[in-house]
Parts: sequence; C-alpha cells; structure tokens
Amino acid sequence: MSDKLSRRDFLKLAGVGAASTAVLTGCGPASRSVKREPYMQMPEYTYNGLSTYYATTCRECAAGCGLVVRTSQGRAIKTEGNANNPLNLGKTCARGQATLHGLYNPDRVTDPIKRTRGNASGDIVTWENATQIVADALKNNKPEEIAFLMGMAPDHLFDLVADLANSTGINAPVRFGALNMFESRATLSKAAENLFGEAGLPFFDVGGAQVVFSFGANFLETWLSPVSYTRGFAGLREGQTKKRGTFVQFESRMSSTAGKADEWMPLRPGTEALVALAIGRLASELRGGSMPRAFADVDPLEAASKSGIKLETLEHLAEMFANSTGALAIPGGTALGQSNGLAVAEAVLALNAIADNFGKPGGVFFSALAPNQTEYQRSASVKEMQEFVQQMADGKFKVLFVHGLNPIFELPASLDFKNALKNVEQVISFATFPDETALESDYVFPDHHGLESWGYQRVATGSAQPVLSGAQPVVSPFYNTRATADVLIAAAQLASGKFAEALPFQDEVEFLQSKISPLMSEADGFFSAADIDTFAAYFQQYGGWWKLSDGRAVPNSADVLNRSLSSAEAEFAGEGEFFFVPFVSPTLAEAGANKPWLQELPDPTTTVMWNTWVEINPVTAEELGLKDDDVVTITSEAGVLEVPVYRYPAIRPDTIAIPFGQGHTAYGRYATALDENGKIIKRGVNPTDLLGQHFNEAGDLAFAGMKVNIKKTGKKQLLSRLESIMGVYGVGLGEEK
Amino acid sequence: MIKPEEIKMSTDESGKWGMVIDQDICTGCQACVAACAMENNISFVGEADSGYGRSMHWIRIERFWEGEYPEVKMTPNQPMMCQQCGSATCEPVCPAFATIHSQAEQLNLQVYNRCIGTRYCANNCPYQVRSFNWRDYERPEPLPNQFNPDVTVRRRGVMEKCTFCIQRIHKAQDKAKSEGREVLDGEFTTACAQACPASAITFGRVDDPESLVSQLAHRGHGVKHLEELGTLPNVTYFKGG
Amino acid sequence: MAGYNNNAVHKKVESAHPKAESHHHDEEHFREKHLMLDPLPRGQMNDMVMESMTTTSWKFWAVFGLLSVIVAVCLFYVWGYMISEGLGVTGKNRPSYWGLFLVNTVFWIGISHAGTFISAILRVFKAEFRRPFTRAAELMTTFGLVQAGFSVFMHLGRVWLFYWLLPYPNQRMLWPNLHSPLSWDLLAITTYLLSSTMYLFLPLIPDLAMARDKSTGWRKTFYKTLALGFRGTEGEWTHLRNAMNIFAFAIIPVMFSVHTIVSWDFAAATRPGWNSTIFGPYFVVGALHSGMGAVVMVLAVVRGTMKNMKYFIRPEHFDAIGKLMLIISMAWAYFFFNDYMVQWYGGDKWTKQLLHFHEAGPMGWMWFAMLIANIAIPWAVLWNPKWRSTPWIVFVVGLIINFGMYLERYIIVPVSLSINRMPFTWRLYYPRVEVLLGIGTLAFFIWLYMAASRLIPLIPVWEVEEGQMAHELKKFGRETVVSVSELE
Amino acid sequence: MIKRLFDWLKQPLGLIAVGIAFLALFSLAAYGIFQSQQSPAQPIQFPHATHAARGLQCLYCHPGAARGPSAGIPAQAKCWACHQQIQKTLDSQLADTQFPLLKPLVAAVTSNTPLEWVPVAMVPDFVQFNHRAHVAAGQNCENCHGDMTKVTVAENPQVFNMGFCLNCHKKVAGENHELLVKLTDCGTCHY
Amino acid sequence: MADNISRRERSGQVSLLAVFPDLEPAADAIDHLRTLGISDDQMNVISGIPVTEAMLGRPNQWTNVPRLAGGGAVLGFLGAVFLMYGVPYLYPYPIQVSTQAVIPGPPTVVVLFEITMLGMLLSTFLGVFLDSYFPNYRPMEYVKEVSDGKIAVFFICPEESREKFTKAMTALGAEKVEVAEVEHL
Repeated sequence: MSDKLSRRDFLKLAGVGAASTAVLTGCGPASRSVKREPYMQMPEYTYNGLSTYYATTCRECAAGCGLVVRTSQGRAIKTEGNANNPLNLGKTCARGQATLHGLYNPDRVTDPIKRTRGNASGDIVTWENATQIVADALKNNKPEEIAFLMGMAPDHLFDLVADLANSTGINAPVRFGALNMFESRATLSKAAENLFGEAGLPFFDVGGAQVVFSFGANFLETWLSPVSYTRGFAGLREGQTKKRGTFVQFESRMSSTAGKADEWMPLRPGTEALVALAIGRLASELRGGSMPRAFADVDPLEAASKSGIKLETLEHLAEMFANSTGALAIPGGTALGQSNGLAVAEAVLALNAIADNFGKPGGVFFSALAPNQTEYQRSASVKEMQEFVQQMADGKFKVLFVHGLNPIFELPASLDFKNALKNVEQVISFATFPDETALESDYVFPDHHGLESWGYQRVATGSAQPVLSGAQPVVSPFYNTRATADVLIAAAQLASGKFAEALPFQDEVEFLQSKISPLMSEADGFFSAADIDTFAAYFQQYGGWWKLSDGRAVPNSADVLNRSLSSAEAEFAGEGEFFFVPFVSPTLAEAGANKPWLQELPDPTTTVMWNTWVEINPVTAEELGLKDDDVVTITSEAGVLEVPVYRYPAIRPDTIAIPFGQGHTAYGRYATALDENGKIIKRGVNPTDLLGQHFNEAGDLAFAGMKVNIKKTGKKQLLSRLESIMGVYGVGLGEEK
Repeated sequence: MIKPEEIKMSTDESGKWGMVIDQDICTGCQACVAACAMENNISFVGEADSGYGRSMHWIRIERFWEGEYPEVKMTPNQPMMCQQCGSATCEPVCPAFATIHSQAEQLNLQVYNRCIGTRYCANNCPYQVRSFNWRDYERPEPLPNQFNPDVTVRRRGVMEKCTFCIQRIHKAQDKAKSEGREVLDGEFTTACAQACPASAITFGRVDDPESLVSQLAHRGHGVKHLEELGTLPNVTYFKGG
Repeated sequence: MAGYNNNAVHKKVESAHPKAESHHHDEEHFREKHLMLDPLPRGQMNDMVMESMTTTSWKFWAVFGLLSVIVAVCLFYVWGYMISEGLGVTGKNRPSYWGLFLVNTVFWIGISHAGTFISAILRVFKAEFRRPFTRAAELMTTFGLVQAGFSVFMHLGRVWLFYWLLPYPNQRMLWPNLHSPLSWDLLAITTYLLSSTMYLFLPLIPDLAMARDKSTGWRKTFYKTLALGFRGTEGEWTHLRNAMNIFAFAIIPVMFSVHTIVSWDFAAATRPGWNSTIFGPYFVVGALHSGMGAVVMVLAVVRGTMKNMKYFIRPEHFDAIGKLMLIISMAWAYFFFNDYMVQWYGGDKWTKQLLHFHEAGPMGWMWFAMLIANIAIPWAVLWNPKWRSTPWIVFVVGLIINFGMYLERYIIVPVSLSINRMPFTWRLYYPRVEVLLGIGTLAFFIWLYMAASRLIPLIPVWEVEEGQMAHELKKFGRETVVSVSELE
Repeated sequence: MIKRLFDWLKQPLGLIAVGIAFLALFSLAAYGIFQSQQSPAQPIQFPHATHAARGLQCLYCHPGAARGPSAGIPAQAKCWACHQQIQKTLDSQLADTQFPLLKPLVAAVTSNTPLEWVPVAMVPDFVQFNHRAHVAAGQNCENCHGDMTKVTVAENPQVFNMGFCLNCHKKVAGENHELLVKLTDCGTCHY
Repeated sequence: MADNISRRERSGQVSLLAVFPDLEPAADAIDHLRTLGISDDQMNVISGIPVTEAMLGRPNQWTNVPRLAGGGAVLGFLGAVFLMYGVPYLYPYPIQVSTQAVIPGPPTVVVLFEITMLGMLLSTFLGVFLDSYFPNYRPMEYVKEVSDGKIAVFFICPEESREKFTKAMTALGAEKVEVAEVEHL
C-alpha cells in the first residue's frame, strides 16, 4: 500500500499554492511559475482533486482514538474522528487535530543518522547500514545487556519487541510515558487490587452518573482517555434522565476540569484521603445502619480543619452524595501523585461503595480489556524507571533502544537519565523528531510518523466495548524514514539464529496480520471474515476491530468497606513555603510542543500561548510583591526554575502550579525558542526539573508532593495571552483589583 | 439580471445556516480551535504576535471569572466565532464589497481577493471575531502540504473570519445534487462541530424546523449575543445550569 | 476714494520713508498697526515678495536637505518596507484595527480646514485682515490634504488595489460600495483636494503673471507656463472674480462635508463611544481648532524667517487669528462637553466603561492633557490682546492646541478602539513604524511648504493692494477710525 | 544649461528624439509584459489534435472533470498503457528520426521520473472551480478550453477572468431567479 | 471682444496702449476716447488689480462662468444619480450589505451632494479657462508696468489719427502712449 501511493508531490506547489499567487491578485493566475507532476501510477479509486479517506489511529497519546484522515493528491489534509470507533465516536481532541503538524513538521528527522552524542548534526547512513547496526547490536551483546525503552504507543511494536525479548532472553521492553506518570496508573491499579482483589484500570461511567465527585482527576484534559471522558461529561450534564448531573471537583488548583465543576473544593493538598473518608462517614451516617469499618476511624471535624473545607460544606457534600441515585467518586491526577496517593485512591474508590455503584450504569467498572489482551498491562511507574536508570548508570546495559519516548524530557531531571545514558555504550533512537534523547543517541533511525505507519493500539480504557484500534499509512512516507518494526524484523533476520526465529516475518504487515488473525475466530465482532486478507482489509477499512458487547468487568466490592483505610495526610518533601502542583498542559501534553498550532492554542484556563507560566493566587502575589509577567525563581530540593507569573484567581494561596509540556532544549523550532543572537534556547520550562524522587506506596512519583520557595528576580517576561488582561481581570482599566 | 428591488432582505427570513452552542458542556478543550485552524488554513503567528492580539483564531473560547477565592467560579466557556448575522454591521462599511451578504446561503461572506484591507469591518464587528493578516506569516515547507485545497490561503493585508465552513456546505450541496437529492440534516457539519468531543456545537439549517439545530435552538432560554444591536445573529448559546 | 488717490499714496509712501517729516500721531499709530493703512507702491510690494522668494539662506537649504532625507527615509522607504512586510510592522492589533494612520488622516484633514476657513469663509464675510495670508493658509489646505491622502493609503492592507475604490466599468461587473462611509470619504476628500487646489490656483494666476514679469531664466519659464498667459484684461478679471466668488461659497459646504464624513467613519460604526450624532460638527470645530493653530504657527515662521514678511504679516493678524482661536476653542469645549454629557448620561455600560477608560485608563493622561491643551491654555492666554499679538506666544499656543487636538484624535481612534463589547479582546495599542511614517508626512508637509515658498508668491499682492485701496482713515469728531470701502 | 537643453528639445529634432526614447521605453515594457505571458515549453509538445483525431474522448485522459473539481493530468501509466503497444514508441530508431516527441515519454517511463507539465488553464487560488458541476450542467469541454482537435499543445482560447465566468453564468441562469442568485453569489466561487 | 482686436488685423488701423498711473486718469481717458469716437468694444483695460467696470465707467463684462458652473453641477448630479440609481441595475448579481436597501436613502444624499459639488467646482475652474482662452502663450498686447500697478488702456484707432490720440492721452496723464507691441507672454 505505502509503496503504491507514490508521487506525494503531484502538485509541486500545494493545490492552493499560497506562495505562487501573484502579488497583484486580480491579475489572473501566475501559471507560468507552476509545474505539475502527474502520478506515475494513479492509485485505484483515486481521482484528481477528489479526497480519499483512510481510517487509522491517533498516535498523539496512547488512548487509541480512531481517526479518519482526509487525503488529497497523496497528502493528508485533515483528521477527523472515526465515527465507528466506539472509543471516540467520531470526535477528536485538539492534539488529534494537530497531528498533521507533526506529519508535515519542518523539523522531522529525515534520514537515518549516526552522530556524536549531543551534536545536533550527524552523518546520514543508509538503511542497509542501519539495519546492520541494529542486527550487530542484537547479536554482539549478551541478551541481558540489551534494553528496550518504549513509549505508550504503538502497542504492536511493543508486542513485537516483547515477543523478541521473550524468545531471545533479552530484557523485556520497558514502557513509560510522562502522561502515565501524571495519571498515576500504577496507583489506580494497585488500589483496585487492594480493594477488589484484582489489578486493573478502573472505568468511571461519568455519563451515567448523577453526582460526580472527582478528587484531582483531570478527566476533561489529558487523564486516561480525555475524548471519551468528555463525552461522558456531556452525558452527565445533559443527563440520560433529562436531569442535569452535578459535578464537584476536589483539588487545590482549579484545573480546566474543575472549571466545569458546579463546586470547586480547594482543599489543602494531602488531605484528599481524609476528606474522602470524612464524606464517606457523613454519608454513611445519613444512610443509617452500622458505620462501615472503612469510615469508622475518621473524624469529620478534623478533616474539616485540616483540609480547609468547612464542616457544613462537608455535610452538604455528603448529603448530596448519599441522596443521589447515581453518585460516583473518581480518584486521579494530583491527588494520587502524593506520598499517600494509594490511600487516597483507596479512600475515594471506597466512597463508591456507599453509592453501591459497582458495575452499574454511572458507576465503577474495570475497563474492558482490549481484544487481543488477556490481562491489564500497565506502564512502568517512576519507581521502576528509577531502577532502570540505575541499571543504566551501573553500566548493566551495553545497548539501549529508545522508541516513542523522550525520557530526558519526560522523566524528572533528578533521575538524571541524561547522565546514566553516558554509561550505555550504544544508544539507538527510533525518534521521528529530533528530541533531546535522540540528540544524546549514537544513532537515530527515524520511524515513520504515526500517519505513515501500520500498527494497532489497544484501548486501555474509555470504551465499554473491547477495542483494538488499527493504524494504516494514510500517506506514503514523506522522508527517508522506515518503520521500526520493519527495521527490527530485518535486523533479526540479519542477526539470524534465535533472532530470526523470534520474528519470522517478511515485514511489519505480516507481523500485524499474525497478531490480529486470532480475532477472526472471536464472536461478537464489529465485522468478521473467513480469511485473513479480507479480515485485514476490513481492519484497515474500519480502523480496527471491536466487539459489540460490553466488555467491562464488575469489581468485586464485597470487601471494600470492611477494611480499615488510612486517612493519613501526605508528607511533603522540601523546606519550601508553597505546595507545588505540576499539571499536564491540556493542549500540549507531553509531545505537542513541536506542533505550531498546538503552541498557538490558548491554554483553557489561562489562555497563555507559546510559553510556561506559574500560577499564583493574586493575594499571595500581592504579599510577595509580584505582578503578572514578573519572572520568579522557584526552588525545590531538586532544582530551580525561572518562570513568569500568572496571577491565577482560582488556586489556593499556599499553592502554586506550573504546566508540563514546554521547556524543550531540542525537538524542533516550535518547541524551542531563539535568543537575540539566534541561538536555540528553551521555550518555557519543564516543571519536572523541580521534582525529587519521592514515591507513593504504589511506586508512582509523588509529583504533587513537593514544597517550593518563590523568589522575585526583577525580570519581566511577557506572556502571550489570548484573553485581555484588561477585560478579564480589570488590570489597566483604572480600577486595579 | 436581478433588479435591485428583487433582492430579498435577510430580515425577511430566519437565516439559513445556524449553530447552537451548549456552553454548559463546552469544556474549553480547544479541539474546535485546532480543527478550525486545520480545516481553514489559518496561519499561526508565533509568540510575539499572538501575545499582541494578532492571533488568527476564527473561533476563540472566552471565559471569565466570577467572585473571589475561594468562592471563585469560571464562567461557562463561550466559543465565539462569526455569528453570521442576518443584519451584519460589518457589511455596509466595506468600500469594496469584500464582505457582503450571500443571498444563496444567507451567510456573511468575506471575499478575500476583493479585500483591500481597510479593516473597517473588523472595527465594526461587535463580536470582534474578524482576524486580519498582519503579515505573510511563515509556514515553512513542508507544512503547506497540509493545506486544504478547498480553502483559499490568505496573504498579508486581507481580512478573514469564520465562514461556517462554506467549503463543506458547497461540497455537500454538490454531492447531494450529483445524487439528485437535497442535503440531509447532519449529512455534514462544520469542522468545529465535527471535532467537539462534548458535541457542544450543533450546526445545521435553522430555516428547517425539523432539523436538529432548529429543535435545539427552540428548546428555550437560549441567548443570541448582542441581539439588542439588531444584528440578527445565527448562533444561539445555552449557558446551561 | 482716498485710498487710491494719487496724492494720498504719495503722501503715505513718503511717510513710510525714514526721511519723512513728522506727522500726525494717530495716523502713524494706525499705519504701524495696520497693513491696510500702510500701503507701499505696487511695484515695491512686488519686489518685496519676489525678493522673499528668491532670498534663500544656507539654513534654508540645510533644513530642506534634512527634510528631504527624512521624507525619503521615513515616508518612502518605511512605507515600502511596510508594504512588503505587511501591516504587522505597525502596532495595530485586535481590537485596535485602526491606529495612527487614521489619527494622522483626521489630523491632516483638520489642518487643511483652516485654509478654506480663512480664504473662503473670511472672504465671504469680508474679514479684511485675511488678505495677506489667504494663500499661506490655502497652501496648507492642499499640502495637508496630500498628507491626509498619504496617510489613508498607508492605512490600507493592500494599497496596490486602491483603484478598486474608484467607480469605473470593469469585467468583474463590480463597483465600489457607496454604502460605506469610506467610499464617501474617498469622494469627499477627492472633491475637497481638487477644489481646494483649484481655489488655490485661481487667485494665484495674477501673482504668477506678476512673477513672470519680474523674473528671468528658468523662473520666467516656470511662471510663464503657470500664468497661462494672464494679462489682466477686464474679461479675465471678471471671469476670475466670478469663479472665485462661486468657489468661496461652494467650497464651504464641501469643507464641512469632508470632516463630517470623516466623523461618520466613526459615528456610523456600531461601537460604544463612536456612535454619536454630535460627531459631525464636533469634528469640524476640532478641525478648525487645530487648523487655526497650524496657520498661526506657519505665519509666525514665515514672518520670522522670510525676507520682507514683517511688512505683510503684522501683530494685528496674530491678534485677529488669536481671537478666532479663542472662539473656536470655546466652541470645541461646547461640543466636547455636549458629546461627553450625552454619552455619560446615556447609561450604556460599554460607553460608561469607555469613558472611564479614557479618563482613568493607562491613556488617562492624554485625556487630561487634551483638555488642558485645547481649552485651558488657549483660554488662559488668548484673552489677552497683548499676548495674542505676540507671534511667538501665539506660535506656542498653536503648537499646544495641535498637540491637544492630536491627542483628541488619538483618544477617539486607538484608545477608544481598545474598549468594545467583547471584554475578552480588549487590548492596548502601541504604535511602531506608524510613528516614523507620521513624522514622514509632517516632514513632507514642511518640505512641500518650503519648496512652495521658493516658487510661489506667498503673499497675494493684488489682494493686498486691493485691500489697501479700500481702507482709509476717517475722522468722527475728535476720533480717527479705520474705514473700509466696499469695492466689489 | 537646463534651459538650453529644454530649448533644444523643443525643436523638431529634439521632439523626434523624445519620441524615439518614449517609443523605446514603451516597446521595452511591452516586450517585458509579452515575455512574462509566455509559457515555458512543455516537456512534450503534446499533440492534442492527433489524439483527438483517433477518437479519444477528453474524459478518457482527464476523467477527474466528470467527478470532481480537477480534470487532472493523466498518470504516466495511462499514457504508457496505450503507447507500449504502439510500435513507433518502442522503436528507438523510429523515435529518433520521425517521432522525436515520443522520446521524453519513453525516457520518463523507463527512468520512472514524472514529466513536469506546465498548467495551461488555471484559475487563481482564490477561485474555487469545480469541473464536475460544469460538466453535469451540460457544458462541453470546448466551451472553455477551445477545440482540442485543432491544437497541438493546449492553449487558452480566452482569459479566465471573472467577467468570462459571469457572462456565462448570467446566460445560463436566464430568467431563473433562484439559479441566478446561486450562480452569481460571491460565495459560490470565492471562499 | 476687445481682446481679439489685434487678431482681426484691420487694415489701416493701429492699436495703441496708453499707460496710466492711476484710476482717475484712466477713467477720464476712457470717457474721452468715447467722445473721440472709439466705441467700448474697441477698447480694453489691462490692470494689476481687479478694477471693476463701474470704476472706469465701462459696460459690464459678459462671463459664462456661472452658467458653466451650473452646467457642471447638473452633470455632476447626473453622474451621482447614475452611480446611486443606475449602477445597482448593472449588477448581474444581488449585492446586499446588511439589511440596507440596495439603493440606500441617506448615503445617496451624501454622494449626490459630493459629486454635484465636484462637478460644479471643476466646471467653474474650467470655465475660467474657457472664457479667458487659457492657457494662451501666443504673443499678446501687454506692458509689464501693469504688474506694478499701472493701468493700461488699449484701443484701436485709425492709422491717420494716431498723433491725435497720443496727444489726447498724454494730456489726460498717460505716462506713455505707444503702439501696442506684441509681447511674448
């Protein structure tokens, strides 16, 4: 397929040829400067000027939303959601829309490169050499000296590497992603294991609920599966029962999710478990009957005083929760990224037991496992990554393959991945973009962009049905890149022996077919076919395969309330004065910074574009003598950052917050900035630089468990805001607030 | 030939295409903004210009604050785009007829190639939804490969604004005509409405009482912004709650 | 007819001579004071005017050279740069889509109003003090309008397509939109520019003929060409006088219409603060305010720097214009207050917000400076006949008034644009290259004026002579008074 | 000095000199404009007439015209589908001597490089032209593109400007008010 | 008109120019010329200021300027009428802006006014040119002293009585009386 779709540049100039329009428009076409190249071979069903639509899967995050991409003359023009895909039902988020700016990004890695580490330029090598280098790396090192570090997408490549590792004895691939770090997936699944006796990713049916209490879960932004949860939120508001559902958010900083809440509870960071249990106790009291053991030990008065939420408010919330026929409590986000994160997750999940909503509409489920999955697989927690980095630093690995991940940027700087990398003899990156990690690698063998790739992605959560989203190339590769799966298969063949046996495939497509062929025999599918070719064709055509039935499991709730739950407050690291809340930028997330239109999207809460800011309550700012755009130094035990101030009216005065997503030193021209001398500098800052190595009981990073200090620098840096600071905040109108 | 006296004024009608926006479920996620930019070849302008009020968004999501901490509330997100007024104040002030009222589609047209850049229309737009090409904003190769061939790429000195994705309207009409039928309700929609994960935006024929958008619009307590100016906007907002 | 009485003329000429014998004190006092009572032989006045044109110091050329450089750089180079880069190099943004260029346009059109006011309205009302400086004022009209035209073209995003604004048949079957106040503007400014240029030229013809008779070399060719063969026959004078009368009456409504239409650019818009019915007369009076200030500045400079001009332009003229300035300042205050009052009382929340923004916003200083410069200072100074007869004082007041009126336009255009009905978009405007281009237009105005002062007799000698003919002293009992005969 | 020059220029000889200078400038400008209007050579001086004479329909090579906005240039594979069966294409001897036009095609196909054509009929970017609607409305290709049986390399028989489009649209709509509104709406072509 | 006397090239006649320093003698001279049989249309006065006909006791001068101005105003008005009422009928397409009528009321007044005034003033200006035969660079009878305030009376008399007229004029205060020399203007 990808080879047949030849001439990408049928029109040398884009169909609308911006550049060639004569200055004197109105004077007719400037046809003399235009040349057209016809297709060598016109693909079937293609006509000049008519669009062709291909179903594929979005690779901007790991959720696995289905896309339909409009292509014209072999160029991808627009992405839309795949209406058939049960996960996103035809919808996309902003990042899914902007994925084309990744495909046609001017800063992609265009060829396989050999480079001296840290050097921006490098020598182009041929793909034959590249494959040989990979083969040698596999063959010439001991299995335990080979490590794979992979991102959350795509799953098919992970499966391929896992298969390779399984049968050759090399280290199992490690998966990580900054989004998962901020989602604390390990904590969620551990809490589920503790409460329900089974590990898994809970699914919260927001759309079916009447009252939703969210403890830090930013499910309208980047959390787990934002498109599907946003649809759920719309369901909550519009209500199946035609009654508008209520939504309460508990967190110290009003996220854009909390902005949609009917009530925002700015509790003191670290008291989430206490508050959840207190609400549980008060609600249980209202319900009558014996007090469950889970809530027995908590004192609502203490909860009120420690959290800063008034007792009356807690009572009112408890009443709301207890009296609703469809109450739902969701733990997530910053609430879990604290030293007591596991306790918070357990306490909040336990609240659901009062509502008795397990396995009911509007309640808690286990997410449906994807069709070719037998058990929940979670990514590495930061604790596990810490061990991995330690092994690197100890020189345990001779060769490291990195794909789909930019650990230098995404891991907290205190883990010092960059330094540990120095003790790995050979680093081979498969990065599509020249990110920080690719810059510190010996080789970059660029993978295709997601829209040029084959593959599939398991939908981990968000859909009631088990879904395997399928990917196919919608355009032929724009540059001299090659699918990493193809490179690995070819290298395994070259390495021969057990490697060749482990991956006995012609190419990536054959491997994919081998992986989806078991689905042919599964019942209840969206489609079925007798032979693999037809099945694979449908798989491409519809953008994946999914069952028609609900695949969610009901958690075993028998024991939830009969256990003692900890109401301990979180401990905070560092001597600082302020609680520090890093949060994922809803528009950029971990990998959006190189897409110009994502940079130009205003942040939903602050409307800032193209930069990083620190949110400080105006009262605190006044005390510190800070105005908007004043640059402050923020110091934690792990690091220092300089960042301009945004006086944010909806954050606790003892808390500050910085979005994660910027602060790149590489990753293309839009992710970085230029100083006056034309030198590449950081655009914005990366808040993970401030994070120390503190974990919760489940091994997730206590990213919201730091305390920091703020100091004014006297410098100013104007933040680009879409909003008017005069119109929205009344600043500069003559009546200072 | 059309005699001037035969021209129908838009006050006589209810408009043709319209939108309903449910602010209660709009999460402010910016998917519509990104979708609009991708569909309509909108330039990005960079940090300095965007911070100076020159961003080219055809749709922007407004939010304000009510109250003070801790009783502070974010007002419902309000996506603002061209309201396709039936009696648009931008139209009569253009000396070149570059922005006029389409009789066929009852839309407020911006004819880029006729625009000479007086920017009077933008001044006179009470919704402030027009954006001006202050420069030839750079889109380095190969970014232009993504351009939508159905939408003109604008250059410096030209005003632009939301068109209700008129290219999609034409495409749907062309398709329906080639199949010998009328355009069906929901057969196509604008880029913003198509992307919106919460389905907060509904687009369709407001002159067809059976259409979804008409039914939503007549649900009650919907607001048309600055209606008091007599602009006859075609976008209805529901603040919700 | 004593004024043109042979003996009387000779007597007065002698008296102007230093060797003259002592004369009546009253008469001498009047003569010193009034140009019209201090006639010189026509030939001498001609020579004085010719001399003023041709006597050029190195200072003149230094200033002229500097201005040429400024015009070349600030106007033409920067404009070219702006056209090639787009208007992004200016400071405009959303919502301040209009900025300094339209401020400059309004300003220059305002400046141009003084010329017509002096040469048409004062002519119609036979205000005799106008005679020596009608041309100096009328030149300002034409050159000011040239700058206004430049400014409005700079304002266009795609200026190379300006011809789409002209009504002409074309294959597109498209005509300009005559619903738009900008179209009316184009019509009105074109009409005004053409008619004020013609009105400048008609009374100039006899003086060009005079210059033709008095010069040699290239100047002779130049004046000969421009004088069109004028001899001064009875017929020529009659046609000229008739035409000038028609112009004097007809150009007044044109002048009013121009600035009224300019005000409609704002008043017709659906914007808080702009949508005001008083804007038409308010703008016209504002134009006169700045125009008179500019006239007085030009006269002071002309009197101070050009040879023989102290004879033609005297304190009496500054006194007379000063009185006008005072009256116009009062009228401006009246209109300003009228507009402010109604807007304030109206109670529209956006308008109130805007008024508050004017006074207390970041540009609040402009609002107060405007009131001080346009009202307080003129009133404080111009009531005093001695002060308003002192050229440098009136010059300073004129300068301050122009500064104040510039601020007024700045407040009306970009400052008011900052506030609209969508608070999410409110933003301030910071001019960038517009400043250079504004300086360019100012330099070009002065450049044109300086060039004209070398080429065109700035004093309409025949009008002065005509006036001198008509004036005489008359005794009523013990008092001697000035008496004017109606010659036409 | 200037006066002498001026006087000299006023003489008949001077006037002639002025005239010649003016003419020279004018012809230079005219030549420049003429040059800018010349299309660069096509890679093949494609004989439309020859193909049309063999009964090939326009839509055979330009099928996009019936289906969508763009008529398109045929893929090289399409050319080759016929030409590879034609002896004179394959015979290099013949091609060298008698049919030099075929050489670039053979070269392009054998080297698998695309021919770069120079578009002849084009509307500006800001005009959204759709072939399908025009063909469906019964317009023949030659109404706009001229009679291809008579030309070798395609040429524009007329300037595709707004007047050209409008004249036809007006004519087609006739007295049908609704159709005229649709066909003359600015938004029908410009968006 | 007297301006064109010389062009008629009357044989046996001579044109004389008498230059007077002031109005009174010039007026006297004109009266005297009349008594000597020179009719008003054989005389002309050249002056450096607009001397009205009444001052010299001359008949009123005919001028077309006001009529031309009126004609121009009518033409301008018709042009404006065409733009406002004619052009909308020329459009093949319905151009509608906002809900304003295609032929709008108040804007029509503005355009009618502006173009009418433009037409009137342009034709007034042109009227001066037409009536005075401007531009006219042909040789004409002229003395430069006129610029310096002298008044020249120009008349045609029979060749034979030239002496008589010269004397008469000198007696009335003429500074010089000479055959009107054709000067390059």
